[in-house]
Amino acid sequence: MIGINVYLILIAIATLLSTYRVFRGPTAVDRLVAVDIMTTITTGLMVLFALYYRRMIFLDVALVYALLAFGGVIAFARYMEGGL
Amino acid sequence: MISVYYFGAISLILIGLYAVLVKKNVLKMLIGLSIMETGVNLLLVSIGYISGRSAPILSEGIGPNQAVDPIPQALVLTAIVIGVATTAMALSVAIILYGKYGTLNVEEIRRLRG
Amino acid sequence: MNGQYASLLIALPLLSAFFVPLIKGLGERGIKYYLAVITALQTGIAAWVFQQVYSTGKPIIVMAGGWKPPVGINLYIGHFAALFVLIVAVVSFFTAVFSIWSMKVQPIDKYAMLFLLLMLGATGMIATGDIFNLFVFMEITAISAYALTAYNKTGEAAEASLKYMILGGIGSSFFLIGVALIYGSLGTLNMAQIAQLAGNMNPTVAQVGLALIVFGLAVEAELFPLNAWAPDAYQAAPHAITVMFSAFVVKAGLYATARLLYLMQAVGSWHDVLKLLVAMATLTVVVAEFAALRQKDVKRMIAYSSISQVGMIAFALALGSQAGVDAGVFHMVNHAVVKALLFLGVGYVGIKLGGTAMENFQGLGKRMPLTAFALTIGSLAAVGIPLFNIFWSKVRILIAGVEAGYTWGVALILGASVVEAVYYLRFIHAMWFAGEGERMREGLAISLILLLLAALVIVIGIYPDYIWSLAQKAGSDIFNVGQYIKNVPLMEVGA
Amino acid sequence: MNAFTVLGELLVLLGTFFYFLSTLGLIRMPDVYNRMQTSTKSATLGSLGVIAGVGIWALGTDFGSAAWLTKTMAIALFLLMTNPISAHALIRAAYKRGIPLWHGSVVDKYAEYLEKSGGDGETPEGGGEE
Amino acid sequence: MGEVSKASRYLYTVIILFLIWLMLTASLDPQEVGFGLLLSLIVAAFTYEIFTTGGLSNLHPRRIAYMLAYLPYFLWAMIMANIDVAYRVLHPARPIRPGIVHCKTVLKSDVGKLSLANSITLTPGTITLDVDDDNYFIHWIWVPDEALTGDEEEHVKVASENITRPFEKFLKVIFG
Amino acid sequence: MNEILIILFTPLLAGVLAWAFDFRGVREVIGLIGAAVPLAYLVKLYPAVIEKPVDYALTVGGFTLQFQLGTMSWYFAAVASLVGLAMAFGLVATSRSGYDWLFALMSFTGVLGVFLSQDFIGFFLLWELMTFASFMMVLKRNRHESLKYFVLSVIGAYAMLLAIGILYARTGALDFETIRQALIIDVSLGTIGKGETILLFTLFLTAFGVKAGAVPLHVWAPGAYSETDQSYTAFFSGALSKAGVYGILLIYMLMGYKLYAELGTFHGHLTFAYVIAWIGAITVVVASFLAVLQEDIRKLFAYSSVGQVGYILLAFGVGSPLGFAGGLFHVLSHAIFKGLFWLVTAAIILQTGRTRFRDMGGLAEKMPFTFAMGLIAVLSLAGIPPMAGFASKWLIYEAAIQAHMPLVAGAIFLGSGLAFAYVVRFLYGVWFGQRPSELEDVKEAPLPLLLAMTILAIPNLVFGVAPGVVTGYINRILMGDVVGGDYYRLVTQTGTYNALLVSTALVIGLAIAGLVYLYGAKARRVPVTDTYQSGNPVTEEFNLSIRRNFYRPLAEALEFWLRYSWDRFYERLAKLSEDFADALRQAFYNGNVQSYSWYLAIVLLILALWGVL
Amino acid sequence: MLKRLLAITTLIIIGYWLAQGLAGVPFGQDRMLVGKYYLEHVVEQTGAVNAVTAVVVNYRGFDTLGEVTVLFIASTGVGALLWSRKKRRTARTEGSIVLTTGTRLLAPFVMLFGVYIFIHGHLTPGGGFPGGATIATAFLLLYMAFVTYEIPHRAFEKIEGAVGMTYVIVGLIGLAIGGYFLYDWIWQTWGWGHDNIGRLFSGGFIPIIYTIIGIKVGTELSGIIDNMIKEEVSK
Ligand code: NA
Ligand code: NA
Repeated sequence: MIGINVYLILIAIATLLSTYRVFRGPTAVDRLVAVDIMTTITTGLMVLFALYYRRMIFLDVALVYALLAFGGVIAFARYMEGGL
Repeated sequence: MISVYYFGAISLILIGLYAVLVKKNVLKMLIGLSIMETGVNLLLVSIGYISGRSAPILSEGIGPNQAVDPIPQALVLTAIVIGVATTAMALSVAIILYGKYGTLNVEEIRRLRG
Repeated sequence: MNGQYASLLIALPLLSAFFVPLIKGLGERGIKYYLAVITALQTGIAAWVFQQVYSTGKPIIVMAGGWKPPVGINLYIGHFAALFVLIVAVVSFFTAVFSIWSMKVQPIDKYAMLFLLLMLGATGMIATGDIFNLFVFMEITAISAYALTAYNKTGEAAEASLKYMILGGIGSSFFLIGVALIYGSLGTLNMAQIAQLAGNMNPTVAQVGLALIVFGLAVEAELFPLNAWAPDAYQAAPHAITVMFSAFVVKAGLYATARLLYLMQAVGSWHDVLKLLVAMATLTVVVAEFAALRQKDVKRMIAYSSISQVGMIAFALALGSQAGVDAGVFHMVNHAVVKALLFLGVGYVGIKLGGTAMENFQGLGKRMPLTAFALTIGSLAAVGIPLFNIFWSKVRILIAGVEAGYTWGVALILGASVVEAVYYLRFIHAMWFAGEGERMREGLAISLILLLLAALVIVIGIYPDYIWSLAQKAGSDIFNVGQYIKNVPLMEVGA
Repeated sequence: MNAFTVLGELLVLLGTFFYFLSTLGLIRMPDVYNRMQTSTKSATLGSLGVIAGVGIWALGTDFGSAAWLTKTMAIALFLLMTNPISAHALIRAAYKRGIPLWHGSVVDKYAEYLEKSGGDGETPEGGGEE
Repeated sequence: MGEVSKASRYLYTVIILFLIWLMLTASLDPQEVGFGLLLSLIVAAFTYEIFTTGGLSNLHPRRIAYMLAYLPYFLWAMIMANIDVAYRVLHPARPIRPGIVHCKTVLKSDVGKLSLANSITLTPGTITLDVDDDNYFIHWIWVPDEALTGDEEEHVKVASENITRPFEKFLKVIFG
Repeated sequence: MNEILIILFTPLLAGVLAWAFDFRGVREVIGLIGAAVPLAYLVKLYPAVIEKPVDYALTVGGFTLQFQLGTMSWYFAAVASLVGLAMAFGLVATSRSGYDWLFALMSFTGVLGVFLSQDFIGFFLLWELMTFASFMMVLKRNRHESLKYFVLSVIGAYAMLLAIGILYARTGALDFETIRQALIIDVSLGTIGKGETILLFTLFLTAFGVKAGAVPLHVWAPGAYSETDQSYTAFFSGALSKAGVYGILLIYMLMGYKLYAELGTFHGHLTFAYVIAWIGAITVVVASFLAVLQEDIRKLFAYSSVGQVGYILLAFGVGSPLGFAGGLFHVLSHAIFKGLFWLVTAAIILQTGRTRFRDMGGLAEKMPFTFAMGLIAVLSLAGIPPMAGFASKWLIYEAAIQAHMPLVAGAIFLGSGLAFAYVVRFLYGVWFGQRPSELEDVKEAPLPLLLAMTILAIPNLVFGVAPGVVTGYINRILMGDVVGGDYYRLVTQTGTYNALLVSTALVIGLAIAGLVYLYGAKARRVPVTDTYQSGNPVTEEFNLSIRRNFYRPLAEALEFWLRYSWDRFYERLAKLSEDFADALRQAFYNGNVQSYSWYLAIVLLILALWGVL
Repeated sequence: MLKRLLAITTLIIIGYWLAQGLAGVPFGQDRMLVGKYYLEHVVEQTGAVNAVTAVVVNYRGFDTLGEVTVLFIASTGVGALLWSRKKRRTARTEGSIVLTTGTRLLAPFVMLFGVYIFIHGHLTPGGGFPGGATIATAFLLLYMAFVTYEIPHRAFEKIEGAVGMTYVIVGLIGLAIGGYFLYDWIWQTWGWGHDNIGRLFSGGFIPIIYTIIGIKVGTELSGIIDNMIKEEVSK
């Protein structure tokens, strides 16, 4: 049993690093890439939480989240290339 | 000592308000408003949280005594939708504004005054 | 008939607003007439509710979903709500009729929906007995108001709407924080139960919560210095909508402020909040009157005047005395009549003569004598000349103010009223004694409405007793919290 | 403690490690194109690890069931499908926005291709018309 | 493939959606299953036209078998890709030599092209930047020397060999 | 139907009808009837009023409005009704518009209501009605002057409203009697402190001072009096201004004891009364000086009106019974002689269309009856026996002397001197001397106007010869033998005035003078163009004639003081506040929504600081 | 700069004040009053195991009706403000085949998933709004991928109105049958689904209302997207 703390710490570091990229940029796409990574990580985190809280129903939340995040990223990406 | 959730919620509220007070671009101000709303929503759910309890869905072995307060969560759902609606309205107003004024700088959007 | 049918007050506007997309085929005129018919129906329901409440003397408690409060959300249609829901409906009907002729901006179907939902929002705000539900209705009102403010789709309209939105957004966020604090402390959202338990609240939480709630509502209630959005919104909105803003949208905010204020009487810092509100209200009156003084645009001038009157109402409501609340409610009614009259008249002139600049009103007495006459009656009433309705409520407010020990506030308000007298006099002079022009045809429906409102101004002015008795009942509905708690059939929950 | 939980935990650990790696690449790489090179793949694999790990892990717990596995697989498949699409959309957006390649880049065949095919790859005017 | 019947396409969509439903609900409760079937029928009616052009032919056993084989192959490639990434990220010198290369594919179907593009994106040091007809433009983190030739055909050949070819043999069968 | 209700509202009703049936003849008849009814009913009620007050109550808007016809209100109402009737006759000649009738009669109702009200709500309501109507009379003719009048009236009204509010808050009552008793009791209770008492006094003084035209609140009066129909001015200046004076009496009645208790005495004199006396004295002096300097007859009488009301204030300020008697008498005298003056002015303007001295002259021949009326008015105003004006001024003077207020008495003297100066100019400038050739065709004023003048001229003579009639009634009001004597003789502690004796002497003297005039040498007629001064043509710079810059040397002597004009002061104040308003709204409503957000943040900050500290 | 400093100072003081208020509502404590009642009675009274859903749709259904209205207002308002006689899309770059094909494959799944979300609202987290938003995402993807794509907005508007009316009518049926507006007549009067608690066919009118909301939100959000993306064509 490694314990959830290790995962959480790794995820926290990962989140921090991508947050750095969100703020640092320099281009809008850089920020968006970082956000995209964060959403992916968050999805994983949500799944992990479902297990931690022993609630399978939370998995639906993760899927909804992943889906909305995907839609959002695509929208921004298309906006940036002038595809709207 | 104040809880980290409260701290986060208040921080979001203040950051949002900061954007409204300092950023000149209308869109940034609107983003500030959205951040504020997020902060308020976070505050609401934090207030409804009860240590050691789970989401108020009474399945998978969770009974009434193992669930957190369902009301704030219900309120937040409503508040989120309201926030979305406000943002949508604000964006379309911003679109008109940009069309008519050619700028989104608040200091130039002041034909109505006095 | 079952009192629960009062929920039709909410159901009808909703149902009919949702119906609009399905009857787009009726065409513009059809939808406008539809709007008038629905508002007339709403007036009918409101009249029935009014009759029920005032004849039985008991409030109607609508329990949504059949849940007893505090488990479910209840509407509390007491004397105040019954009276104001009726006013909302009647004014909406008038403006709907006015819209038939005045509203030109496309798309009309969406205008009709937003119109109905604005009416719905105000109705709900006035009727609800649940603090979060109040927030929801407040947002319904606010968001439809944002949309309608920008409806003319000019740069100015969008600008006004943006200002309204940003300030309203901040206000509602902080209102919600207040709600969160109160809920966190008491575990309930029902107003009656909050009133019941308020005394046991942690004093700091109560103080912060009450202050935040009042702050949030004060933005909607146009109190200085939170009212900077208001003149712009009034000016830029379509004329019919300005009428609604002034006649009942702001009233709903005022009412909500007063209602929550008195519900939280038991809170320790209550009297400080009152003092703060009195100060803000007084400043509202003074600043708004000064701002109106040299306006070149009549609509904006009257908007400022409206704000100052609103300040006076807030002053009365914040006095913390039965006399003050009664007077405030009385003033609300009178102000609704007068401002509906003024904004309708000004809007009518604005459309007929292509704008609401002061120049357009010169010689109005010769060009549109009926409208000019109605506007004159409205102006005189607004100034507070005796034998016009506002005089009575103004006197009541001033007396109540002095009684409550706010002589300085009364003095300042009176001083500001001098300013008000000056600009209205200039306005009257411009209409009757300056400028020339050809006589124009004045529409029948709008003339009738204007004359009706003018007649109401004078009738209440000469015989204020009836409305005053209504106002007293409605006022005690707000002030008498004990009775309010007793009227709500709270069930026992929890420990 | 059983085989499911062990395998599950291992996968989760691997997954979170790849999360870390992915964001490290986000920091270390010199331009947006190379950042995506390192981060997209690792984040996706990380997620696969975490999600599949949870699904397997749950099988070994007292509350777990096969439902956990199918649901997590649904999420995993979804990510496997969407993540490369969003990565593609992003890198394309970066290119179309004119964000220059890193100075150490050795070749840009896309630019040559676009030049050859005339336009700059944009939809011809009127492309929006039905 | 325009001649594939609507019924086939619809049915295929229903089947896929229903399978997804089963996965989502992860339940064999007749209420769920029955309702899921109903929903699949309804949603498919609205969406089958965009969802598939091939219809039931996609469920040919050979295709399914190849798909099942492709999955581990691809996963392996992906893990390798990540080890490569780990190396480049963690190496102090940051050993990269990026560039955009040009490949061609033999795949014809849209879904095939999509799968190829996604596979490329998720595997060693490559991301699909754009797809135009049969041309793939790939951002490559380490462009090998052989690809740096002035000759276009040679370049495409080298690049394709390295990037698209390994997946195509599966995808050709699965998606055509 | 209650008589009080009839007295009160007949004029208003008649006004509305006259406005509705705006046809020549119809409106005049209705208006005249409406104006005559109050007087008729007052006369009818006289015996009853002498016995005991007549009451009437009315409920409006949750307030009970009480009216009472007591000895004092009867007196004021009778004066107003007399002038009102005269005004109505005047209007028949000078006005052609239903608008005038409506508002003139409306103000009539207002004035009567003010005098009859026994509670503050009715008092205020009718006060406002009166103000509003008179304002409308001015508004029609001159926006600037009406605005000035309006603003000052509104200030006055709101001051009164605030005072009423405070009184209501402290005593819980709005009717005079309860308030009076409550304030007497409060002297021992002390719930109303000294500061608040002073505030109340100041507020009421402001409210009533405006209407009475007391310096420095008089600035509206000259403009308003001159910029309306002059028949109406007869009522405006003759009766309406008395509402302010009546208010001062009200202060005495309601708050006198309280004010005495709180403010005490000053040099053996009620402190608050002293203030009133001095305001009166200053008003008399300032207004009289300004009246002398006017070149326009309307302005002259306007200032004169202000000054004369000052006499009344001064008299009331003396605070002794004799002072009240004098003041009350002067209420009557001023109403009738100033009313008469304005009717004469109305006639002059109606017939000549001129208002300035320089355009007039020698009208006595053309308008002999009007001239005779004017002469009566002049004599009465200048305080020449045996006119009503003399009797009242004499009483005031006696009162001032008895109260040991020499400076105040001096003001009376000075005022009389100045009054003499300006009436002399009026007499000569308008009626005698060279007549401009344009005025050759001037005719006598029309009959209704002459009737109107007669209505006011007769009491001037009657009460001049028999002042005891009035003082007898005033004794009844004051409930004591304040002024002794009989119908023809007034007796005070320090002197006696025998009006009959003086009248007889005057009549004999006049008869002799008339004989001399008739049988003496004829004057030579000189055309205007023949005026030479020491053989040289008159230069424009220093052309002093009775009709042009006659008192210019006085003006030059007063130059330093004339630079300070209340009028200009107020105008500057108004401009300043408008500029301030502009600056305020431009700064606050600056259009930038970010600033507006800051306002919200600042309010939050204040709330936070209030919560944190 | 001064402004920023001022802002920060102001905000810190406000934040401190809020924190002070919150200190009176300690985190994680059980202060439930009405909430407790809900938890104890939710299953028996509403048939939903998801207490949040029961609160949202049933106990506080009035709020939700309002919430639906708010979104309707937004959709109407956006439609009104961005209205013009001729509008069309003005995209400059076509989506690549990766995006278009991906969207084709995903859209049906996303829609199905949206339905899954709102139909299970009484059992799992989720409900009408997330479900509707998910459905709208499907349309969003279509808009993103295909530069000429347009929703059938006239039909959508009508659906929006019709389902909104249905919501009110469901409430009015409650008024007619049970005597109260928004009364759950399915669960409380009919008693339908009482032996199904925890399974799909339970929860009274919650699944019905969530279906209404899901469709309504889906169409509304799609409509908003449509309005925002298209631009006026000026000739
Ligand atoms: Na993602
Ligand atoms: Na991704």
